[in-house]
Amino acid sequence: MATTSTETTTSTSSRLRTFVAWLLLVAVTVIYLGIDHSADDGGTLVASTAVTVSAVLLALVKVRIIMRELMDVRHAPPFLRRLTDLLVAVIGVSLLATYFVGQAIA
Amino acid sequence: MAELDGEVARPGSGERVILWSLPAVVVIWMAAFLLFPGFVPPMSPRASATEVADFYDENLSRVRYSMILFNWFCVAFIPILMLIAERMRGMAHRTPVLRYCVIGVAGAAPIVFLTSTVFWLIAAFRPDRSPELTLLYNDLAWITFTCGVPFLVGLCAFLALAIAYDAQERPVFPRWVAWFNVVIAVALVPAGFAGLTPSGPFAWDGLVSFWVRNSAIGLWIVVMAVALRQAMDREPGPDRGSSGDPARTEIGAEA
Amino acid sequence: MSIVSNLRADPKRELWFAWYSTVAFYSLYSVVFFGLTRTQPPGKPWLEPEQTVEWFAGRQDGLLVGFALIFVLGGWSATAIALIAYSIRRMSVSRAFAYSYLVLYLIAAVPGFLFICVAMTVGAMRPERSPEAQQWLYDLGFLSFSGTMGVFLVGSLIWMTAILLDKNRVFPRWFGYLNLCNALTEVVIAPSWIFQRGVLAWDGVIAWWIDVAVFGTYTGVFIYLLREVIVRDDFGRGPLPDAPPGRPRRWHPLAKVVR
Amino acid sequence: MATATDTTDTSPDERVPGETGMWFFVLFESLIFTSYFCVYLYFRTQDEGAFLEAQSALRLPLGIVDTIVLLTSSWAIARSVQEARAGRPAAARRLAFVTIGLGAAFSALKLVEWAHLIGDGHTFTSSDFMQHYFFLTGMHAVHLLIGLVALGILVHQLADPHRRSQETIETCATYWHTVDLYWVLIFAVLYIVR
Repeated sequence: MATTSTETTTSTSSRLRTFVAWLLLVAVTVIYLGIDHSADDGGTLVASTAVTVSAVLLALVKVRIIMRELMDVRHAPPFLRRLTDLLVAVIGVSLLATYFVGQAIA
Repeated sequence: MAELDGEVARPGSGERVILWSLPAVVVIWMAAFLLFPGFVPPMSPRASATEVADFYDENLSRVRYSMILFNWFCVAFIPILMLIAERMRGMAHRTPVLRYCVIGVAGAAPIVFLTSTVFWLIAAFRPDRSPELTLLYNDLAWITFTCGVPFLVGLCAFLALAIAYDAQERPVFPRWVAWFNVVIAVALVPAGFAGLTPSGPFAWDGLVSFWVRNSAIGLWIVVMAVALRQAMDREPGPDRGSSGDPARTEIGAEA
Repeated sequence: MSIVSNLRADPKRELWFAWYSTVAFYSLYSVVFFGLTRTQPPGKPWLEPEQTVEWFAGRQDGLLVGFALIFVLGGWSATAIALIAYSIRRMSVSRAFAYSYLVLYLIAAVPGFLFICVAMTVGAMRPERSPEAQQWLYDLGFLSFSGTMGVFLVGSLIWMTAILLDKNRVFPRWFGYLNLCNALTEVVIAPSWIFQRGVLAWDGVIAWWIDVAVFGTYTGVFIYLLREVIVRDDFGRGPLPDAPPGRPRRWHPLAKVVR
Repeated sequence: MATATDTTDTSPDERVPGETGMWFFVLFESLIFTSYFCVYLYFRTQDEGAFLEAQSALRLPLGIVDTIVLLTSSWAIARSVQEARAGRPAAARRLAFVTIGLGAAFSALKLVEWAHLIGDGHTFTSSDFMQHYFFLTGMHAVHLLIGLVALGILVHQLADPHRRSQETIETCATYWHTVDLYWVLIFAVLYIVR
């Protein structure tokens, strides 16, 4: 199998890019540790809208990174790129809307 | 059908044995039917819990042994129904869909009857149970037995349609068998409504829901057995299908 | 042109019979369960014995008439299953898939929809029965109906595997994956054996409403796709051809009648 | 290599990774999961105190480790697809086995977590929060088990050049990513949301 030098370069760059995506995902996950402690009062958990909203938003950021980078949507045709972005938006809007509507009712 | 040459076993081999099991099954069914004290005459849906409990108390052995017989042999009818399904391969159909319908309901119909024998046997299992519970099991048994006709109605309807669609010079079953199945299906329908009334011809002990329904099933068995035997006799030997009607192109024919 | 002449003249008449029957049976089923008997959406699993007596009394005629219709016409359900079995039979996979599907669904019909008919009829025919016994029948009816949905898990997986292995292009591959979605929501009904109240009970938001939404979508989609299969079928053994060109697509089952 | 597609990272051709049908599954199944999350969040807001109390039984560090294990498995399978595309099936297989190992590790951690919770008296029926917790993690576990089957198919495809199909490999990988994707959301709503 002939491997041209350009192929090797792109392979290296894509490998690096995938690694960076993974690093970002892990970093965002670790941020959760900080958020978690920010709201809790000692051992007991306290309700917090700020924590809830940021938890959901960070999860959506991770979902989008997974789709774009790891699932390779960034090389997909526009319809799939838009559809996956739409999905992220739908998930976010549904979750936050249910949360706020639920709070308003409660 | 080119695969059928050489020393390949005849597809119809053993079918006569199944056909001749029918008289034995019918004898056992008749014996069980007459042995069960609740069939001649049929138990009344108007009986009180105490009366029903007394019935089981007095007839314990006959209820148990007759229902064990039914429990064993209600499924013995499935092989006969499979013979009918096998005859359907010779029909001038393009697809096996109607045969699949028949195979499906042929499996489910005896299972419904099986379920009702389970309820009768539970009712008879503890005669010292509270009469209220014995009545409950008795109701479950009778409703399952009487109303549980959907797969029998389906069987007759699918057969009627399959025979009507069997447009060839020498159809597998004569045309009148289709009409006969329609009549039987119609005779079975009122039994499904037996839950609506405790008295009159439509109650589970009534003329229509009990006598007409069960006679129809008995008649169906006898007539279809005769028609089945004729269809098997008419069928040519191992080379059946190759002589053929161009319309015989069911893709599942060799399945 | 009427449906009847369509069914007589068409070489695909058996297939069309099965397809129209499928539509008719699902319609009947909806009318009986949602309309006549009002057993869907289901009753509350947490009813006290006395409340189940009232529940039966409040819909006595509907239960008796509705389930009598199922007693008479329930065998019609075989047409949908036989048609699906045929669609699998038309694929390039073993007949074992088709036969498994056929046997699995038809035998499962007995506990799956006949038990609720029997239990509810027995409950409705004697409203004076003791409250405990009525509650027992109420539970038997709903749990045998809803709880046995798990059977569809294996059924959907059989259909899915056949579609994904098929080389005859009988169904689009995305429908294979939709079977997986359906199979996974059938799992969700299992907690109804455990919970008497909440989102996972047999009337719960997750176990009933979301499940029914997914199952309804799935059913609608496969009824439509089965129709496409019939239109495309050439009774051959190889890949199914595309829909005949130039032929107007009949989107609605009655469109031909209306024209 | 005939089976490797012409498309590389720099190619101007845009292509759907794996079968389009699988993407249909991803979208539809995501909507179903979203509906479960919505139900959970709604009932949570109706009884915040009880949910918070039951939630305090979860161990966040364990959840974080879970998440990182699964994210790493996703990375490994993404790399595996890249290797397969570049025509290096041996390397692709190694990475696929790493993915399977990480998937198994995640399942093991999950079992440990469930065992701890059940040991402490937190079961499927003990509280509303735990009902949602066991339901969502259980459903996720079912998806993960199916994912292991998909990875098995992927390894099987890589083993033999005659049956190797880049499309099937990418389809299986896409399924595996959704297992990761759903966990990311489950983790956020079960462990972090307050």
